[in-house]
Amino acid sequence: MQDDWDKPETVTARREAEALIVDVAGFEGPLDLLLTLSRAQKVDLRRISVLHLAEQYLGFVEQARALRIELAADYLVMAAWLAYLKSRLLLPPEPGEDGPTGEELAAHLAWQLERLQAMREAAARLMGRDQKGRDFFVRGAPTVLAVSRKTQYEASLLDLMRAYARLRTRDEFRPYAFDRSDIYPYEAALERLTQLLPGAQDWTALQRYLPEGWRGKPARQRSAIASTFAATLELAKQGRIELRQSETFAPLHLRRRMDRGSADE
Amino acid sequence: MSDEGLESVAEEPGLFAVPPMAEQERMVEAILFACADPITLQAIAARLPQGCDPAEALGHLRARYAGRGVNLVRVGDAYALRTAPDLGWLMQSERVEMRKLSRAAIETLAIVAYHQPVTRAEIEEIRGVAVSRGTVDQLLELDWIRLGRRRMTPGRPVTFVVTEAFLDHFGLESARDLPGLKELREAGLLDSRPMPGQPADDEAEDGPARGQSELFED
Amino acid sequence: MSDEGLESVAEEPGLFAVPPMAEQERMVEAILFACADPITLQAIAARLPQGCDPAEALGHLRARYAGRGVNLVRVGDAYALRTAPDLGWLMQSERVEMRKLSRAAIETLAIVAYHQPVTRAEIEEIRGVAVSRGTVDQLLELDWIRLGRRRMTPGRPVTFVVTEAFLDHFGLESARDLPGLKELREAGLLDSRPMPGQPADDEAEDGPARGQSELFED
Repeated sequence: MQDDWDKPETVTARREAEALIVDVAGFEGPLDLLLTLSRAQKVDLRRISVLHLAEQYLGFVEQARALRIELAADYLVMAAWLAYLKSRLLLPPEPGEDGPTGEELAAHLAWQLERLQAMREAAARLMGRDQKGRDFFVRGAPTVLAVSRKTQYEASLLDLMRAYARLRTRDEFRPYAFDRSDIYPYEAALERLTQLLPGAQDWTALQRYLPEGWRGKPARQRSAIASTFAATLELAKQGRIELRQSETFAPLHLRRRMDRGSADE
Repeated sequence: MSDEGLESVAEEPGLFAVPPMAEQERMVEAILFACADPITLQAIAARLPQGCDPAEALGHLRARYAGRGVNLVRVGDAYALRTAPDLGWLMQSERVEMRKLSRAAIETLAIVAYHQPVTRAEIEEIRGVAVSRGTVDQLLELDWIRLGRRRMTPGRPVTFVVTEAFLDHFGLESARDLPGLKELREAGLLDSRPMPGQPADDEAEDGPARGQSELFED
Repeated sequence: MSDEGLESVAEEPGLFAVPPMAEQERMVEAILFACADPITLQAIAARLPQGCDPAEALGHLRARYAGRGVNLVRVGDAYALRTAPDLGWLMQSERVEMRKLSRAAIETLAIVAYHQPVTRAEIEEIRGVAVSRGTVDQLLELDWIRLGRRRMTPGRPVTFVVTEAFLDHFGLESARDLPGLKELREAGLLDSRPMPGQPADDEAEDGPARGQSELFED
């Protein structure tokens, strides 16, 4: 048997090697290839001749080169390492040399192959087990464990107060123009004042002319005063009313312009 | 798997002995368990080796499962294993999902709490946007607000008030216990930037009560 | 066991009577029938009235279903009812077509199962070839492997472990029940042995040494 491996030109070995080359894509790396090669020795992996295995592997790589088949780098790395191993196994160690012996390295490689083989067998046994959906089955009509999803809304008193605070402060920062409800339009003031004019014979404070509902809240009152004041200016400009103020910031008084009014009469 | 042959063999009677009834019972049990839908007697028979008596096996199974957590029931002309009716409650698991109230809802709730009784129009006026039906419905459903008296104004609009459940949830004895604006401000919840030219205290004194009358007078 | 139940009830005397064990067994049975996936003891307990002892009930049920067409199996920390494996041939129409796994995927799965927690480098070392991303992805997608803890070695590589779904699929109670695990361990085939001459890895006890992988580096 040993002779066969030493002479790769024997027909069987050559065929084997060629077959391997043809199938190189089918191998999952150099370790897989070594494992396949080792089977040819037909011995327990623990008693395998690593030297012969190395030689066979190197022969394989040699042939691949001859056939110009490109081998992946890791096949070549393995080849280099096996060549080194072979030399360690064949040559006596140099005196004073440190490091593992060839036998130790060979034993480790054999162990690696054995481990890979063991994992192969374990994988096969695993896949040979009864499998769910093939050999045993789950409940076909599982009851939907009714998850009546009850949504509980959470809101704390703090959330509530924050919301209210947010609402109340929003007014303070809101652009004034948007606040329609608190604005007394100038046109309304002019119309109201014009209507009231016939009765305005005595000096009356501007405040008195503010419409109902626009005297309480400061914002609304401000708007009403501003609009009414603007309206009095317009009417004064038209010469229909007179304005009087006793001093700076004193209340503004107005009355119908008498001369014109008497002229009308 | 290796038993696949059995099926075809079943067509050749006499080749195999009919399985004992205990075994037939096991088979029917497995079939009933694995089937997604109730299965008819014929369909069961079609799966079993020839010579089996699924009707008898079903009878045994029915007795075996009587009073158990799962029962063998007949559904039309089919059979199925079903949870015992008295244990249905086990299948109900109430998963309580906590969710934050939407901003619209919490604001609406806050307005009702601070200004009650308050109409929808008033809520909209304060919020500055329309209040969606869903928001009000949600608060009604949560039993945090309810309908109050109708307002004696044109249109007689309904008002909203907060409920006992609301007070309960928020740990309040009454809606009057709600902190006023001054307290909110002191607690740092209110940005204390007054309107230009307006004394800060003016508004700070606003309790809920005053706020309400001011806001809604017209 | 049943005393345990009584004890916990004693803490809340009179609140609920614990159902008798026969009734607890019915309840657990109903729950197990309801679930397609294994359900943990805790999840069962959560559905039962307070004071129940689902572990004992499960023990009774396991005995009750032994040898039946449906069996109670344990999967990791969970439990499930499964049809007896010898009756699989009856369920042709319920069969789930599995995507065919590549040899690389099957071997990688076995290595993860037997060597877990295992790093990608270690898988590559054992197989002597790079593990493609697709292989790992496929196993992750099947939910048969998942990421375990990072290894406390330089680079802090992630490790892979098998999942409960893996155990469920292959009918294993735990990863310790993997076939031949003991023999492999005794034969030293699950050891991490550094390449002779390579400096012993600092974290050698943590898993296979790194020395080996250098062999295949390019």
